[in-house]
Amino acid sequence: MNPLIAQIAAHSPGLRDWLALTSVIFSIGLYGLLTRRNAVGILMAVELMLNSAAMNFVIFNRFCLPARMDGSVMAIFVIAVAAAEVVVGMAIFVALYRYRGTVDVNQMNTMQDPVISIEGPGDFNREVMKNINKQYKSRHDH
Amino acid sequence: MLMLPEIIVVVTAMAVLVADLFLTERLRMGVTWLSLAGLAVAAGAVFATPMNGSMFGGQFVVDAVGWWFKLFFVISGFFTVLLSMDLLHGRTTCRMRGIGSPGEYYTVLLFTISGMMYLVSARDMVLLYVSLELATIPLFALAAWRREDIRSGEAGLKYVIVGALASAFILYGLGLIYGLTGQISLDAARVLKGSPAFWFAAAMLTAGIGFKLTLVPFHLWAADVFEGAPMPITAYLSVASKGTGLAFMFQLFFRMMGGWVHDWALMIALFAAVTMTLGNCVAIVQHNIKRFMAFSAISHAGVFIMGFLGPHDYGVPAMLFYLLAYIASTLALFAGIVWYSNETGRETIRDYRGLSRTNPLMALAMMLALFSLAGIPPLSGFVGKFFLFSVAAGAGFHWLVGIAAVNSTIALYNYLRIVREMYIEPVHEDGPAAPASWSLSITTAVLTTALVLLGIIPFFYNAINGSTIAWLSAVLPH
Amino acid sequence: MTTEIDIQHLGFAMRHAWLVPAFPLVSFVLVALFIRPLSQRFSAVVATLAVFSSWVVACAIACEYYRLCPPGGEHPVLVPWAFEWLRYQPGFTVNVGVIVDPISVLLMLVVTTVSTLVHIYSSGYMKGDPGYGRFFAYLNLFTFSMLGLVAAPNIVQMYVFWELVGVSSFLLIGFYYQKPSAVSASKKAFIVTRFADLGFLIGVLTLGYFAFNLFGATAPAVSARTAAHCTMPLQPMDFLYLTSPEFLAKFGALAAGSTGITLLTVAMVLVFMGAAGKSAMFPLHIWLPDAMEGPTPVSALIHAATMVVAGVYLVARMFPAFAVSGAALLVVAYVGAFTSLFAAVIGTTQDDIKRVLAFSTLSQLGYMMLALGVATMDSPLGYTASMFHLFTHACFKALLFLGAGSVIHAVHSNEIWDMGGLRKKMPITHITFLIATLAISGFWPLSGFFSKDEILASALANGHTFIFGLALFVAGLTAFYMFRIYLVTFWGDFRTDKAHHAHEAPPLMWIPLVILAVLSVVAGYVPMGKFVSIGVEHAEHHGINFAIAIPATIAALLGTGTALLLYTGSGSRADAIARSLGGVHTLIKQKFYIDEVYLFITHRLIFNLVSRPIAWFDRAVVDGSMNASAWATRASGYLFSWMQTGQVQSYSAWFACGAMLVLLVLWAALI
Amino acid sequence: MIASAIYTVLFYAIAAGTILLALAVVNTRKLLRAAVALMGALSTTAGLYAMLDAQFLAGVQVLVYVGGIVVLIVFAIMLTRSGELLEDNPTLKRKLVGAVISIGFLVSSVGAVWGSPFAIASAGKAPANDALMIGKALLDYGPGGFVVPFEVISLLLLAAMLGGIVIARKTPPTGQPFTSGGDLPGEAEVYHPLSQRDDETGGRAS
Repeated sequence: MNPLIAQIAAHSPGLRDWLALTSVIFSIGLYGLLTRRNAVGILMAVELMLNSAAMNFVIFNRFCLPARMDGSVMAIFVIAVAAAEVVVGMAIFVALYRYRGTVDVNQMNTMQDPVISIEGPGDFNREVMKNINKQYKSRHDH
Repeated sequence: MLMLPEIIVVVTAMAVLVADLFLTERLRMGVTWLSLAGLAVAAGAVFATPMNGSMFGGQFVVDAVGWWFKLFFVISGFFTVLLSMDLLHGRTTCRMRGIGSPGEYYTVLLFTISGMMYLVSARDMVLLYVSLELATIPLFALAAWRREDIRSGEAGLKYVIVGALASAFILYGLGLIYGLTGQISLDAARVLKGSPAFWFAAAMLTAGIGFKLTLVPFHLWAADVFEGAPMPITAYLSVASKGTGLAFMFQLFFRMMGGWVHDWALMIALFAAVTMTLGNCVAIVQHNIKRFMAFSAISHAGVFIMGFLGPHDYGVPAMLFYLLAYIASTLALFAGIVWYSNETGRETIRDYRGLSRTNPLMALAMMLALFSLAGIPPLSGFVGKFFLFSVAAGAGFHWLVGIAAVNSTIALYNYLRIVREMYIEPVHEDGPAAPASWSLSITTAVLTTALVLLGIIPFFYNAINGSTIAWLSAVLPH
Repeated sequence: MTTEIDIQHLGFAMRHAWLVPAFPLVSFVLVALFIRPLSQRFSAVVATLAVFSSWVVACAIACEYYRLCPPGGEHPVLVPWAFEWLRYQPGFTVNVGVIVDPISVLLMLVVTTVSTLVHIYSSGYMKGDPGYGRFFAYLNLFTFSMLGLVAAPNIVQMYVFWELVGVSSFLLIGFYYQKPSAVSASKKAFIVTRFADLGFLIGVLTLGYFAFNLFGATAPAVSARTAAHCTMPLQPMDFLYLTSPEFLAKFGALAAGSTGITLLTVAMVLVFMGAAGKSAMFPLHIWLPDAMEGPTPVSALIHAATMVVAGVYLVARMFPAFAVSGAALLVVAYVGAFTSLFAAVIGTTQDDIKRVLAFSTLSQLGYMMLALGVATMDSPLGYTASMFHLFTHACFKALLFLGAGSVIHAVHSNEIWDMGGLRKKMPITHITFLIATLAISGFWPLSGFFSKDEILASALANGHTFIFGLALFVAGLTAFYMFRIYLVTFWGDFRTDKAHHAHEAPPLMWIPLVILAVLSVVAGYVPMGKFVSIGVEHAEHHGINFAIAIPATIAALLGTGTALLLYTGSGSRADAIARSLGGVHTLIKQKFYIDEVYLFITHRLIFNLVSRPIAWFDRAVVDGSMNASAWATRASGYLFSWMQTGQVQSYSAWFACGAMLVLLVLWAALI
Repeated sequence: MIASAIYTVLFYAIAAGTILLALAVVNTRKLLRAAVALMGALSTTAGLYAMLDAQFLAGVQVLVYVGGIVVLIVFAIMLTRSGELLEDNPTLKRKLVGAVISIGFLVSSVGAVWGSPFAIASAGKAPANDALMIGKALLDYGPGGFVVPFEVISLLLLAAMLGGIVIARKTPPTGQPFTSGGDLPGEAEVYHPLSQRDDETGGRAS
């Protein structure tokens, strides 16, 4: 037997390797959710996350109790839930696009907490106000 | 027949959907009657079901706590329908475009109620997860229901993105628990020893709970979604969705991680302290009443979870009772807010000025509701808070009780802002012209009476207390 | 000798003691909802009749109580009527009921009497006001809350009505809601007292927690002693239990940490914080002068005679607990003494007649607290004296306020320098005001003399010489500032046209004045020691103790003399010229001299050196710290609302960070 | 042995492919390309399912996910015209925040998984006919069956569909976007946060 093949076979993926893979995919999805600017893109990232979470169930099913089908059934349900989520999300985005002309999440900030002057004593207040105004402006610069 | 209430709600939803197809525009009100009747019958069915029992080989279980939760969900659904009907059928002075489709609206609403009811009966992760999503995903649609209002759409967008994130986190956590126990059942996890994966899963699940229950820092979606959603949905979110969060927390913390609740008391106490403080502080600076109510709901979430700290035979009935008091007070308040927004289309706190002169009864009801939320004796909110505070004190969290007491002062100041507008400021020159419709009047009258009676008649608390003690002695390790 | 009382077979009034608060409550609902829209006039009649009925029942209860427990004997606490309100768990129930003992009977009588008179007075005073009916509804609400507070047999009911009293006071101070100053004053009153109530609440929770924990061990003994006097079983939150020696002995032994302070002291100081808020003790007094923005009858009822004594009542009610924790009692004594001095000094410089009276109220409340503070269970003379002073003070201070209201009604101004010479225009107001002034200054044979005397005696008897001296000085100051406003208002020339055209108030307004004047004269002859007592030894203060009466009278005379010297000379030019016929030069010189002295003493010395720093301290530090905490809360609101950027991705980032944070907490806590 | 080696190589190859495709999903500036990458990532996941002896699930994954959901996403891209545009790049700050959080998640989750004892079954092979097993489990109303969630998920899909239809339905064009609150930019009552005075302290009582 070729020692290389033996070596490779000895590195046959165990439970932890599989779980590390799903962790990586989940993290990538999380990164996408936090950075994508297009709402549809964010939803795609969410799909990655749900997909990797569902895969966790299948992995555990395979490694921990192969005799039953609970994990696989859960994965099927997750796929269905993901479908429902996408349906509602897409409907909302399409409706929003119709009236806003964009689905860029950075511009979805008509609702936020207003920044108002704090009536307070002395210089401290003025400093606070200056900072807040600066930040307010930066919030609206895109 | 244990599942009867759920079946009635689902059948009502289907019937509403079908009826909507066949009813003419003139008879369209029929769907409202159908929904109301269905929910009333479902409430009766909840009363008829026994407080313990299981079906489908233990897949679907009814116990005392679940029984009360189901009753609360049906009640809040019933009043949400009453709050929605004027808006949906266009019987408002201020014509709102972009809200309609009453048949679909009620159907979706009823589906979410059935989802909540399944949630409290779930005994395995699959039903837990699926019913949680049934109670959540359609709400994204309801928040975005007014498709021509850009704020409504934006609310839907924010809700769907944060909701999907929370859903993924919950799923990840459940997956790890499944791997650790090797079983899909919730009860199996109670014997788990601590391990990094378990703690990681617990953190993920806590984040998911935090999303539903609006705990800080998972609360940020709430203000924007509350502001953008149609007014009755805002009311529904602040009571039923909060109840779902609490039920979900019950399921996870008592059933799944029952052996750990005491060890995590410090974390829960920290959450309670931060959540109520932040909610109350930020509420001070709000002008829009929907945003204000969002932060009010957030701070109440902090009060609710204080019930997890103490000995559970005090904590659980206290939480359930406070949930009931909170539902009555919040919905009574929202009846006034819905009425005002229906009549004038305005929704800032300043707009309520002088309401006590133009509509003294509505102002009185709103004042009572606000005082109850603020915890002024002898209204029900005070009694509920009193119980929860003493639970926390009994568990030795005196600092938390101190923080909670400071917070109730800030909260009182917040709620008094609205009372002051209504009672002390000069009358709004362009206030609502028409009195409240009969549906809103009934809602206000019933709920205001309830919030007063709950506080002064000990019967309700005794009933909750008496029925949950047996459940607790069975479910909790001692 | 223990009085045998059959709690199940009492007379009608005792069995139906709930009628006392019930009348105003029913009337409030009727007036607010139904009568007010129909007839303003009728609202006043119904409201007044309701309070009068309460007075009748209160009188009947008093008669029956003292028939069962004759004066001079032992005065047990009765709870003749109660029902179960909150059952927290078996053995921990909170009842609603009526407590009947000497101090609650006294307070019920005071509240219903003053309230009835104020109702009558208001029906004249408020005539023509658009909020006439609303005013009476609020007055009834207040009377109900106050009676409920007085009747509370447990601390939870007390707290509930405590808050209700706060709410109704808030409504009444802000009655003229068109006036921004009234609105801000009502807000201030509410926030400050609410802040104080926070301490009270924490104190109640602390007490309740330990009361419940120690209940099993100590309750049976207490219960055996008191069961015959109560209709319901003893509960942990009942005053009977909280003030029982058995409980206090156990609780007083618990130390708070390693500080050497007992938990009892901590709890009692917290409770006193609530009392200090309601009774406007330094530094929580800042709301009371501003509260004068409310209608004058309200000031007479709430901010002079009834609500502000709730704090004194609370301390008296919990007196055994305070007495066991000596430190807490000392806090009470010194806070009371300091407040009485502080307020009296400020009172000498105010020009608004109601503000002077407000500061005078503060000062007298400080007196009552001081009297409680110097009492002990063995030598409870101060306790009796405090209740005695509460009683007499209610009479003459209500009279002063109502008289001031009558003057303000006539002159349409609060400034004393806008008045003058009113003695000819308003003879009845003048005479009654004079009686009240003499009474508060402590002149024999009026009521203030006796009660003040007893307070001074109690301070001296228990060895608090410093407090005695201070109280004596305050007595002099009291006479000074009271005569100052009396002289400026009623003597001298008419300073304005309005004063010139003033005329006597209508009968509806002066009849209560006359009744109160009669009460102010005779109230001092009530042998209070026989009626109100605590502890084993009976506090008796027979006759007049000349060792105390003489210095007190001298102090009062000195104060009065200074006022006469300063305010008649410069005020009435005509008299001065009449006297100057002998030598104009010396007269001018002397007048110049008096003016200088006056200016120097009041404006330079007192104002600059004492009052102004105190006022500054008041505004900048005490008031300022309240404002600063409010500001800090708001600022933190803005700070936290900064998280609400409207950007969903930053929300998601917070969400994920939160999950990581939870993980860290779990790891840190459990590994 | 050879089979095992092939299995190993296959695993790492597919895993690497999935990770690359996932990275493409979140980083491509053209959304349509991202959608194609997503389709690829989900397909490779199906391959991974097959390697986990869940052949039926792999089929479901391809049919529902790749065939259904991704197509829906592509529709949405078309309807929102996102496909024609180059998506704006996220700001550096946002990228940094995202990277820090996701790497934090990655490190802690891998660490948690590594340090935990999972109940690995030593023996036992997946049943050959997993489709039958799953079908039975879904319709089994005894203990361990999933008939209740199966019914509940149908309600969820129906509700989502209804909601989606109502929201995405076109209403007759009536002109301007509108809102009810009167507190949006462009409305009569302008709600510019900096011009809004605080109602507590501004204007009236001081």
